[in-house]
Amino acid sequence: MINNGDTAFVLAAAGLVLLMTPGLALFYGGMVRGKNVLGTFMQSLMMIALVSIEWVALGYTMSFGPDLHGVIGSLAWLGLNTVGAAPSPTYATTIPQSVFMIYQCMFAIITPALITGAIAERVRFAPFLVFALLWSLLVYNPVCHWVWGSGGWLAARGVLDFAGGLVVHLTSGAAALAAVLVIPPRSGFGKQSFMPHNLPMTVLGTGLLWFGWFGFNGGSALAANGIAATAFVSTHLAGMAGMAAWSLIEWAHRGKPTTLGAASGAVAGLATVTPAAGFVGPVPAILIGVIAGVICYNAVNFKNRIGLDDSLDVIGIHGVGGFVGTVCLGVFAAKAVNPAGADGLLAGNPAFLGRQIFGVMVVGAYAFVVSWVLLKVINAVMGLRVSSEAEVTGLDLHEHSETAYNN
Amino acid sequence: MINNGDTAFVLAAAGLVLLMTPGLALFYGGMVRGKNVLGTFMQSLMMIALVSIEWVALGYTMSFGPDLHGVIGSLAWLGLNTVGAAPSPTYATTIPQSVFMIYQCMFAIITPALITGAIAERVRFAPFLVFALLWSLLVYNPVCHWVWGSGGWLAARGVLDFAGGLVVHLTSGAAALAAVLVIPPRSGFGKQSFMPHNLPMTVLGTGLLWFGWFGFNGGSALAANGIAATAFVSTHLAGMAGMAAWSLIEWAHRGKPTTLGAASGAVAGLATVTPAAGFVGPVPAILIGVIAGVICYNAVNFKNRIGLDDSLDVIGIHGVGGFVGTVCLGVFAAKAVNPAGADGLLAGNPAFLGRQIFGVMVVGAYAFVVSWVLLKVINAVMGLRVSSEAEVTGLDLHEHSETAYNN
Amino acid sequence: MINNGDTAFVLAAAGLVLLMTPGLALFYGGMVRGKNVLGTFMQSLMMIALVSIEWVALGYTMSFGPDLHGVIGSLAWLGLNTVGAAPSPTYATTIPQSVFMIYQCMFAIITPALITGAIAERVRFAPFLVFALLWSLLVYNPVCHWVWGSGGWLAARGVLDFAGGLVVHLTSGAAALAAVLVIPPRSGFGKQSFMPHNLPMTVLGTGLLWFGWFGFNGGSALAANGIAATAFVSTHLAGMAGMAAWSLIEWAHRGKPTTLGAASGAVAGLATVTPAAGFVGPVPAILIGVIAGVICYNAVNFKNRIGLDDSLDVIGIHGVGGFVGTVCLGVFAAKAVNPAGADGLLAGNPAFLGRQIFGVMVVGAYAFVVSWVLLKVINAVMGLRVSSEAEVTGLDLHEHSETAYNN
Amino acid sequence: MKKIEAIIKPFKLDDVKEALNAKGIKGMTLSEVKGYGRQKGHKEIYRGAEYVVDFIPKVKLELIVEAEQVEEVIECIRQAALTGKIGDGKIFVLPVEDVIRVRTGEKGKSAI
Amino acid sequence: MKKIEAIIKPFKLDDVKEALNAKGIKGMTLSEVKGYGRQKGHKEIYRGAEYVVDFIPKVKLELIVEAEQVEEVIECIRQAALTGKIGDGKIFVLPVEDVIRVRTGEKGKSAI
Amino acid sequence: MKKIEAIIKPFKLDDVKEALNAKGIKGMTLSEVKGYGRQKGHKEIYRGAEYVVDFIPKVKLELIVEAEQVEEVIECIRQAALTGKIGDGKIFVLPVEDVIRVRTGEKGKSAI
Ligand SMILES: Nc1ncnc2c1ncn2[C@@H]1O[C@H](COP(=O)(O)OP(=O)(O)O)[C@@H](O)[C@H]1O
Ligand SMILES: Nc1ncnc2c1ncn2[C@@H]1O[C@H](COP(=O)(O)OP(=O)(O)O)[C@@H](O)[C@H]1O
Ligand SMILES: Nc1ncnc2c1ncn2[C@@H]1O[C@H](COP(=O)(O)OP(=O)(O)O)[C@@H](O)[C@H]1O
Repeated sequence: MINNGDTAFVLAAAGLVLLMTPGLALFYGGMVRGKNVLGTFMQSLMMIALVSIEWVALGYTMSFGPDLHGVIGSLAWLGLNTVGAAPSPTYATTIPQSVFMIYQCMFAIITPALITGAIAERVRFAPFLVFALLWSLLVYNPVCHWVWGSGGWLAARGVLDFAGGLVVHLTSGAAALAAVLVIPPRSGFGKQSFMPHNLPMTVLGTGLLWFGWFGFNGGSALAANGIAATAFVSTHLAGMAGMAAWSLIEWAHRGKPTTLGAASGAVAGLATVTPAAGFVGPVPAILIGVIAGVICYNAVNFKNRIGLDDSLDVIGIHGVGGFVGTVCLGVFAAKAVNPAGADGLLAGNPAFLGRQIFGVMVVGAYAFVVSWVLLKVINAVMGLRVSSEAEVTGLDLHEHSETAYNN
Repeated sequence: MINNGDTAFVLAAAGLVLLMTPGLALFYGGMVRGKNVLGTFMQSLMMIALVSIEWVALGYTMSFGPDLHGVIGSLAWLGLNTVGAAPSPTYATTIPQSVFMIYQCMFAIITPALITGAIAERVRFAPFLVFALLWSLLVYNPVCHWVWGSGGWLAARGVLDFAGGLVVHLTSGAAALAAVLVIPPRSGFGKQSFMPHNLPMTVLGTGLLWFGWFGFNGGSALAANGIAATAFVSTHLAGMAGMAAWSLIEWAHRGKPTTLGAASGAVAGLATVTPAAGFVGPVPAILIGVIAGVICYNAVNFKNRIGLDDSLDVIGIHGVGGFVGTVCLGVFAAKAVNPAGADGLLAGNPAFLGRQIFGVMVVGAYAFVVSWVLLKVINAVMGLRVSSEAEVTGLDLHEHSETAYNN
Repeated sequence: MINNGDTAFVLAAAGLVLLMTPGLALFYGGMVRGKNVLGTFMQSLMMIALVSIEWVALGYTMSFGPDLHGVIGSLAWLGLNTVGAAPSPTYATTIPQSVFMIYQCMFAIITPALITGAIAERVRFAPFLVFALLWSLLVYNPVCHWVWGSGGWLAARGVLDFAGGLVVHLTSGAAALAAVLVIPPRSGFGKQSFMPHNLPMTVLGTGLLWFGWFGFNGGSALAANGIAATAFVSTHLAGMAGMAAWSLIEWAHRGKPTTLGAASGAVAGLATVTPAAGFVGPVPAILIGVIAGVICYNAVNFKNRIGLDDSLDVIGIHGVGGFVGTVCLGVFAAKAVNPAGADGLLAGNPAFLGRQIFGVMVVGAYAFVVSWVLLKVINAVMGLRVSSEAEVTGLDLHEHSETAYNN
Repeated sequence: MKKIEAIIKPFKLDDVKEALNAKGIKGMTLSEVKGYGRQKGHKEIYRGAEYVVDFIPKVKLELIVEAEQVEEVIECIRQAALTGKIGDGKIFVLPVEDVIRVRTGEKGKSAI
Repeated sequence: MKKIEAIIKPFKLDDVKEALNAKGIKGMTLSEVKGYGRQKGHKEIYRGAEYVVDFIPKVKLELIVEAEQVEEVIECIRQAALTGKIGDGKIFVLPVEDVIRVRTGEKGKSAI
Repeated sequence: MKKIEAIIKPFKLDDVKEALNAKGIKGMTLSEVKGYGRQKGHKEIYRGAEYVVDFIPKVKLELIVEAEQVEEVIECIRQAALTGKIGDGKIFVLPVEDVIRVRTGEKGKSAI
């Protein structure tokens, strides 16, 4: 039966998750040079159109439709067939199924948008759209089904992911790694410094992301209940702990705590706690945030040393965050917090940690390999990279015939 | 009886709709030149003060107070007399009437703010405020009563408008047309290009508008139920479809998809689905979005050809959107989706389409004529246009003694 | 028992109040010079990390834990011990206690962030963090307990504060006064003009603050009921009335209504109605907004005349607003509006006004004295002020090794 | 060869550019500057206080032209930039010793 | 007539303007530039990596003055702009052949 | 002493700076300008309409050098700034009568 409080809650959460995509566009857009800000925006924003269409046509049924061998949803709900105002008997049984569908749509939108940060300032718009579409079909939807779909094989094995550590962050991080290996660095990389053109924009984006993350994680309880409360609290605490940890380590390491560091640490904490949010209490959430800040800071620095042009650190923050968070859940999960969850290592159940590590390996490897193949093929057929002349001109003018700022 | 879930939902929605006014200010402000951004902001923001006062004093009772001959609400609820925490027996019966009142207030605020885009960069602040006040009293409140008021004559004739295709978008679009006819174009219009001074600001505004629109359309169900779900889903899908359609047509027509085009298409889709949101399923919603993108793109281009200085395209997007959406509702409405709605042309009921067209004609004509007369009179008495010297200086300095950016 | 509607509402409200901190960062950041914007951001943003940690460790139990002699909460809930998904029997009995805890956390975060406006552009980051931590422990938590804690002595005396006129605005305003007396003005103060570097940023911040304030005041009902409706309506009406009043008085006094004036008036109205929001009807709310606009405008002008460098007017807006609002509540409160409230002067109960004045005196004096001592000590030990060279360079580079804008 | 520097009102830039174009002058460099002179600055209001802002936005044009063109170019700019009100701007003429086109290495007149 | 170009530290602009004003110099044009010289640039941190930014914000003043005023104006600017620390800036003097006031068409000294 | 003004493509700035550095030239001032010349502007699209933007972002370098260095500096800049495509920019040489270092009051060559 429909519960109005739950429906209100998940609708609000869906709105919040939608807002994360412009939030991400601002977060990323502030970090690129002024000639690439609109191009960077477009890569995120256009996911709203592209993935929403894909989702209502195919994605929802592939992800959540009646299970086929644990691997994928059948096409029974093609084009939202039978998906209406009545609650699903399987998912989120106290809210209209259409609310569950649109809430999940917002997750499918932001996931490929996350990838764009890795290859910022150098990718052509059209081939990127082709990639994003195929990636949604071949990576996002299957993994989503495995982990969250009723009957999904990873779910059946007991792998847990509260709000998208595997489905969202690890898949996009693995794709980012593939993309950085396939697409050469920005010209001038390693010699020039590419300073952020507008850090206040990045801070604004961080604020909107944090705000939206309450919907992302809190809403994943799919009801306005104690689990939602647990997830909301964990989210906030891990975000703030990530921010604190990154800032302190940077202060110690470089002598100054930076604004971008604080923002990065916050996003690292928020991303890392995502798989665990509804399954752990406040103290583990803080620990997860601290771990996220420390590990992601080092991952980003390590990347700098090995010379990967993961321009806006998708691997180091989302990939590593999704990885670390899913494993941490294996350590910190406690049925005392959420009976629908699991007991982890610290609750005396190392087997669950093993399952989580297994989940990470499978999803990471699958997402990486498929992404790499997709990118290689698209690159061969269409050419993913802008010309060096276009790179000098900037994406805004070259790909969109616009300039961001005029006076 | 008060339902807490519904109350939570409509309060959240009211907050979201309020946020649309600063969102609109940013959307518009990014498109004007840097010397007019604050003036453009002020025209929207001050509606919060002006219209809120008008609404609690007179507007609410004129719009929703006890009906007088189908034409206007009586003054029984003057100054919110009797409007308190108890639910109304007529409107939104599961939430405090004060919640319904404040939710509707937010609609009354943004409607005149929409008009300002048509006459951006050239109108004096004081006479515009006078216009906005009189327009709220003489256009918004009556039309609101006709369409949404209990006993309103258009409602009685079966004209439907879920969340403001007629009441908000068509009235403001018709007023915009009148304004563009009364107030001469910006100096330099047709010779100079007036490039947007800050497109990221416009993109941010679009994000906030989209987010807010979930409250605007979803909240118009006035309860967190299946209708709200339908409206929420339609809103998102039409927004994304408008974005996709505008971008594709622009890509085909001009060779590049632009960021401003994507934003414009999104707003066109969102505006156009507004009257239909709670009455149609997802597939019609997508179609409405596509239709919106295509028609509004052409309307804006047509305007360019005939040389109207509808500076930020209020006619082409909101006027045309409100018109098209209301008519589309006549085509796509289905009682299967919302039993409280109607069956449209495709459900075998051409009569309903006729009623919708009638509604569009009446509201469009009424809003245009009254707006035109008001503008003519105010122009004669106070002079709406800034001096050409002030136009060179910019509204910010001339009207508000401020500059937006300093270093 | 947990009510899902109430839980959804307070979770949404908590998200909204969190958003106010980045909103405040933008509001303040737009008003400083471009070389100090990130430093200004950081002073607000880092409160999220610092105060959240303090809150879960100590703050929550000091503020709301089992009462010790009316003065402070005991340490029974140290580290959120026993604070989980079950509702508290004392506070917000229809939502998980963890929701109440995190909602209150957001208030504790923004309060010290408010202070930073008074001493913008000249304070070192590290000593400010030390001050903020000690201030939270020694000022915020005790005052919060006195006023809102079960058993708090001011609450026991019948002092009312709906959403933080005393606890948030007066404490931060009093601390701002202390800070301005201890920390010398910016160099060049009185000779140079420090024009806001980006007013659109300030307007955006205002929009986010207003939006968030619905959560701040509306959410303080701790349930989605009629009181929430009352608080929501009062908040909006006082905000708009403050905006209108400030704009009109400025128009009369200086010849032009400014954008910053409108924003300042709105914030003044919102801050001033905060203590009264759930206890007064719409007409008193409008009056409170008007009073706020008029008095705060004059307070800010008065400060200009006496040469205090309260850089972004924390005393004149938040301090005076908290003061005036709490006293106004003594005048306008009516049990007819909220039976859990009180009758004020106009309802024939001057004693309640006396109690409110007493509350203002006690809290104002306490917050001022403790803040002053803390600042003096920290200044002596660590030095609060940046060097004059660093002041020339700007906080962004000097304290954070960053620049906000590059091209 | 001479360098002409013209400080003009920003909204006159399009007119000046077109006038120069009509004369066949196709090369110039432009920058945003702030001017201080007889033209009074404007008043700004900041939270109820008034401030006078002295410096006024102007556009500076720099053109290298042949010596014999100087008079003509000056007149052309002057007419296009003229509003007759204070603050219309100034034109300065400076000597130039050499001009080099980066792309070709050409020098002197042919490099202009 | 001479053109004086002074590159100074931005926070000294108000002082320089007032000093020139006191000398009766009422016309000048100002622009934001970036300087490179002995003054060391600053370090910025970007996600844990350090970068050195070489160019430092400066303000450039351009004044046309009569030849006999040059010494006095230079000294005036120099004193007002002086902090004694590296990076205080430079003053250049260039010859000017003519000055025209757009508004009136006046030329030479009377146009300054 | 001479003043060298070079208008170059912005993305060549780092190369030019390094080349000058290698030659021991350690002082210069830079500003953002917009150029108009043979290089065609670009097309922008605004809500379905096309506009041509004529002015193209360039960077202007100003260097005061000793007269004997002029040739070498010009060549150095030219080579570092060269792409061979239209719009590579121009270099102008102007006479300078005096240079003063604000910090020390030094004049002439030693102030460069
Ligand atoms: N002596 C000068 N040196 C450099 N620039 C000057 C000088 N005098 C005026 N200017 C520039 O010319 C502009 C117009 O000068 P102003 O005195 O305001 O008007 P007008 O030339 O019409 O009398 C100023 O804003 C300033 O940029
Ligand atoms: N040769 C030069 N040509 C042009 N500008 C110069 C030259 N040398 C210095 N400058 C300008 O003067 C500023 C100050 O010079 P710098 O060498 O840093 O300090 P100082 O003059 O005190 O030794 C530089 O930032 C630059 O803008
Ligand atoms: N006569 C001129 N005076 C001043 N600047 C010029 C002149 N001609 C060209 N420029 C500057 O040089 C830049 C390059 O010139 P352009 O004609 O586009 O290319 P090229 O020099 O390769 O033929 C222009 O953008 C402009 O900034």
